[in-house]
Amino acid sequence: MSTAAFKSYRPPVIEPSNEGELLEVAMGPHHPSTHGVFRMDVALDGEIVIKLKPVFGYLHRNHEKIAEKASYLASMPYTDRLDYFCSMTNNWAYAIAVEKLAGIEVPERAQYIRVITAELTRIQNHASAIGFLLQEMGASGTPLMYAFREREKILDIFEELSGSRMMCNYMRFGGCRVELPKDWLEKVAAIVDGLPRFIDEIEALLTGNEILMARTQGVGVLKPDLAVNAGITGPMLRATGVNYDIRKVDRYGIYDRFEFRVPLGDHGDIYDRYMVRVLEMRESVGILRQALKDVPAGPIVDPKQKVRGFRPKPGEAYGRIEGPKGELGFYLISDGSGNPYRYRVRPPSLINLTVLEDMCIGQNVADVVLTFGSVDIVLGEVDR
Amino acid sequence: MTPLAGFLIVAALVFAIGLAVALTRRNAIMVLIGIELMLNAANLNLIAFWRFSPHPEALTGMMFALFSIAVAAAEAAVGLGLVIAYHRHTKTTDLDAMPRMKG
Amino acid sequence: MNFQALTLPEKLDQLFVFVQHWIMGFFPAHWQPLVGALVGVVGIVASFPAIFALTTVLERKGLGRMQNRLGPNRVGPLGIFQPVADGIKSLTKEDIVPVSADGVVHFLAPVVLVVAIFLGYASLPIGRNMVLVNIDAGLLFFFAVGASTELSIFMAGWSSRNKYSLLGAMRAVAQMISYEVPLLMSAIVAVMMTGSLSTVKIVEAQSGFTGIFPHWYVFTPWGFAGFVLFVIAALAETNRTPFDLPEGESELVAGYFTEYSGFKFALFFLGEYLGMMSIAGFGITLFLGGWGAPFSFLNFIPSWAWFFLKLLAALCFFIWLRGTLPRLRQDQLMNFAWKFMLPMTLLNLMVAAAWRFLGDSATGAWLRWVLCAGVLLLAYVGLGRVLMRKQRLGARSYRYAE
Amino acid sequence: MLGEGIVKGLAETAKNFAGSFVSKERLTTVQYPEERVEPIENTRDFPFLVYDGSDPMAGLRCVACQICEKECPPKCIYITKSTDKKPDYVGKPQIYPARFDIDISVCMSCQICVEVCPFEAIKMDTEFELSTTDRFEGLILDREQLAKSNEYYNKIHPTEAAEVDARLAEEKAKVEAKAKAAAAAAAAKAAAPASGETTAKPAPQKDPAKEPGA
Amino acid sequence: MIFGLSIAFWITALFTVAGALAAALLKNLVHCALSLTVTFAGLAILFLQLDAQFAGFAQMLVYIGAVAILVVFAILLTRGAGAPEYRIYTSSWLAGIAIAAAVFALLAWSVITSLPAGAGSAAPDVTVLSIGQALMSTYVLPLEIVAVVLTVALIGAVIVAMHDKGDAKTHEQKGGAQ
Repeated sequence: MSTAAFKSYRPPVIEPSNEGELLEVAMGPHHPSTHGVFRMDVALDGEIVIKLKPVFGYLHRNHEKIAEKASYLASMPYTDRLDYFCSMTNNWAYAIAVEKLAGIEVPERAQYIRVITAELTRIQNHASAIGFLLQEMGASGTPLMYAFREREKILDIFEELSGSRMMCNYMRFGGCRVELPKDWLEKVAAIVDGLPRFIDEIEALLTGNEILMARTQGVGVLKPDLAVNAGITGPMLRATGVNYDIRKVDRYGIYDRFEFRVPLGDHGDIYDRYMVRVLEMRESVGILRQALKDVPAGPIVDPKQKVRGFRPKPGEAYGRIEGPKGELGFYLISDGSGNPYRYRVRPPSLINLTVLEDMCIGQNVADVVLTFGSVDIVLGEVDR
Repeated sequence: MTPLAGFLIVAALVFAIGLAVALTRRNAIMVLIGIELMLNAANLNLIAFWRFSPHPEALTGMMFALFSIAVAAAEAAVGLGLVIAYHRHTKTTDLDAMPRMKG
Repeated sequence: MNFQALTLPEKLDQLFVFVQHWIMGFFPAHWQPLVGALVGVVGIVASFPAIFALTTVLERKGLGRMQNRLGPNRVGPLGIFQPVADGIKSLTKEDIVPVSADGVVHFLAPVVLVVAIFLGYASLPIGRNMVLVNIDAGLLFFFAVGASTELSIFMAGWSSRNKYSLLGAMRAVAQMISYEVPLLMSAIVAVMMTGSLSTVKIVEAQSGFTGIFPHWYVFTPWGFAGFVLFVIAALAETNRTPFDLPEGESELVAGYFTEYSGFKFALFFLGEYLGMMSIAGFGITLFLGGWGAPFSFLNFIPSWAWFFLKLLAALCFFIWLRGTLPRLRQDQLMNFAWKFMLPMTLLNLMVAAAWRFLGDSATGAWLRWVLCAGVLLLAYVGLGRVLMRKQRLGARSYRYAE
Repeated sequence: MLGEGIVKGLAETAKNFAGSFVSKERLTTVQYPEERVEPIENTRDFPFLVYDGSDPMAGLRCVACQICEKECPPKCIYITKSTDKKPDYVGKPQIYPARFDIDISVCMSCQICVEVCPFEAIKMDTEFELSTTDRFEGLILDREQLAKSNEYYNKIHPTEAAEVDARLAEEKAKVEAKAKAAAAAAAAKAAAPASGETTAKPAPQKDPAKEPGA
Repeated sequence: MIFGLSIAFWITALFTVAGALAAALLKNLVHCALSLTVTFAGLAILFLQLDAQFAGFAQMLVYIGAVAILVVFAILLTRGAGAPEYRIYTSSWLAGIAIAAAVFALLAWSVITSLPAGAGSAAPDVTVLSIGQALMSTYVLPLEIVAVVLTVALIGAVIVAMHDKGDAKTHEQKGGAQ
């Protein structure tokens, strides 16, 4: 790693002390803490980070270009693979964009099911994000395993619904793909009833833990103004105290019908990110309870909608939702043909990752790993 | 040769090697290593003399050695601290370069 | 001692001692000490790695159970032959030495580690009359030998010529040196009370009973505090969670043994667990009555069985901690050592001295108990509060936006 | 604040440790080859071709219209149309796939082919134990390997298959009624009564309003 | 038994001297430090052979456990570990060797020609208890002085080796400002 590459990046914040040269370590692309193939070129003075340059793109799959060559429908399964932890919300964001583009109405029942699946996705994503964060902290996987235990139930429910655990490919333009299986809502209700107990368990294990506090409080601090300027969204933004939740801002879908609160942190550090995720899980349980109460009968998909030969009018649309990781948006331009003229994803993982250097400089290397873990990224979405 | 002489010869050898290290090596840390060797040789002498003295119950030599160990540890800490401080300013631990950097 | 004259529990208790004497009997008199020592060494070298093997299964199964999974269960009944499979695997794996590594030092590091740790067992009493060398300065011997493990860790990290290895080794060495101080200091209370550095005497001093309860040091305020401090320092000394950052895989891949594979890696693994067991063994010796039974009516069970049961319990505790806690950061670890552990151990020394001089008069017994416990508790709470506040740590409340 | 959090955490793991011996909830492992989870009806894996009757090649519903080949997102379907026509199950001459390969090493199980198929000819399998030692050829399934009977389809996806069968029967009845009305005199037509559902689907232009898997 | 000394003595002596020689001759500083450790260990064993248990263990604890590690740390901190220097001896190495040789010759000559000491009294029964009592009675003043020396050395070493405090602070503040 040459220093020239560093110079092209933002100016360093810390002057290295003049003792010896910097230790330059490439963390990744094969490193146990990088969640996949991701590299951080770190320059260390002792164990203090002087410079950090995230290097990504190892997992680039040309998603956007492929989508411009494929039909609108054929891009739907690809969105599953962006953030492979939350295929349901990815589907929804893409569906919202296309529905805006083509002016499609979504039936009531489908709206409810979308909310239910999205909130389940949010819970399992936040749970695993906490698990992975603790994994970085060296908790030998126990919280991760608890998170996966609950996630497994949610994924099983998704499989029953859509046929696949992670690559659900469930939403369609104007609704959802298939009708609910028998007793599905009852099963979801049973799982939702078990969730508070799980969240209590995670909290008992972690929230009061002195070691976790010592490791996370005051570490990886992100200031609200920088967060807003950098376009950070999701729990990371709310942990800095900025009240911005697209569910409240856009009230897309039918979120205006549900009572829920948006938890906000005051410090913007890793502990706040953790706690905001925990509290959001609790709110999501509340939303699920409300949504499950009154799922209306009716069609699950707009019956006028064609499967083949879908050609929206020329125009453009940007559809966005509050994904578990932040604002997930799809920007589409149609030229009237069967495939989008331009297709662009606004990946929350990537944009949240851009402030990694700002959060890490001046910290210990060990905290880099934690800060990186607390951003909660999926490299499938970062690199696309 | 008596047993005492054996120990003393070993101590003398180690002492001489330590002296040679301290006098000939260029690196300041190596000089400290040489000094440590000499101190250790002295300790061996002390212990050997204590053991083969007419009154080992008096513990004098042994005590001397123990105190010497303690003081040597302090010496090592301070000496190495000096070397590190010197290295921070001059980026070298080379003794040949030191006179030139006087001042 | 005549074997025939003993009762059955006593016979069982002294079984291994008599086996040793029986084997020694085959040799001429001036060979006997050597043979006896050899038999003891063979016994230790055979039994502790066996417990190590057992511990690895136990650890993996226990962790699995804590994490709602099964753990290894494919090799043999309940997976108990897993270590055999692991051993065969590590023996047959290619031994990779990095090109730029320092071959000799790279090879010597695991050997030195295992040898040094085995040496530590020499003064560990694993049963009544069962200690390899009953030397006067047994405890000092253990600490002296334990100090040389640090060097082997440095050797491993430095010779690998890998930044992660080196960082891991430096962390490990710095951590072990820092925690050696509280480890020694917390052990000294037991030495003070016994008036001897001999491990055998320390155990014997705790072997009495009041009613059915034993006179273990852990049942006194200073003993309890010393025990807790000893356990914390021992965790750090053996690089176990929550102090396992020298090998924290999320930061340093595998720390100082990143570049080790095959049998050398197995040696490191063995060394680490042997170190854990020896330090647990000394913790038991110092505070938990060594090979003594926990209740007087359980005295019929052989002393060595008690020792190994206690050892197993200690290992289970280590595993339990590993399953629960995340790890600290390097600077926090050091802060903890110097700002919390050291003052607490120093205070504990004073409390122990006070305990000794307050005397054991019938009227003053409960008074000194309350006094010592109160001082320690007060110091613990106060110091903990101050440290937490200084780091601005604490529970937080969160606001909601509607 | 002084270690209570750690003690609480320890209690939690201890609870889970003890719980794993008594409660299924706390021991979620399924020991795969010996134990299996209950198959979920909607599970989808890789596509297969449905055939009616007993002869796999003769009974294929696929008419090689190549819609799935076009729509397939990763483009893992390879179809060659036949040059000749062969009588399908009801005797109507139809083009059939001379070659129908699916490279399941590329396939991403997205079910788009199933959704776009107007003929209910391609469905999703639930078979997942497909590992082979041949890395390239072994994972390209040809039409012989892909062809599975309608009974099999009914077995793995009963609800969905029942709906499909009902729809097909309805359409077939419509066609038959039309045929009867058109050619009442020509009663020689052999409406083979063998199996309940037939492949007879009318014009290929027919636009199935909705994908069938509801 | 060679010259009235056990084989164990000769083996240990060999290791001790070989370690010292290696420390003197090896190019790589870390190798020198590791050989130095061998010498320390050998000396500790020699102490044990002289029935000075406590001193032997103290030697092990202090030298192998602390001084060797300190040396190694110092080598790494001064970046002396990687590249062996081109020329490891000073310009005046010949004089140094000569002086060392002369000193050894003198010592050896005096050892060999001096009168045999009252050799081989029975092993003294030195327990840790007696050492402790001696430390607390006869040697209490030296003990206290050593304690003071150690404390001063500790503080001195920290001050000498510490970063310039001003520098460190500005770094932290800059980091915090981020």
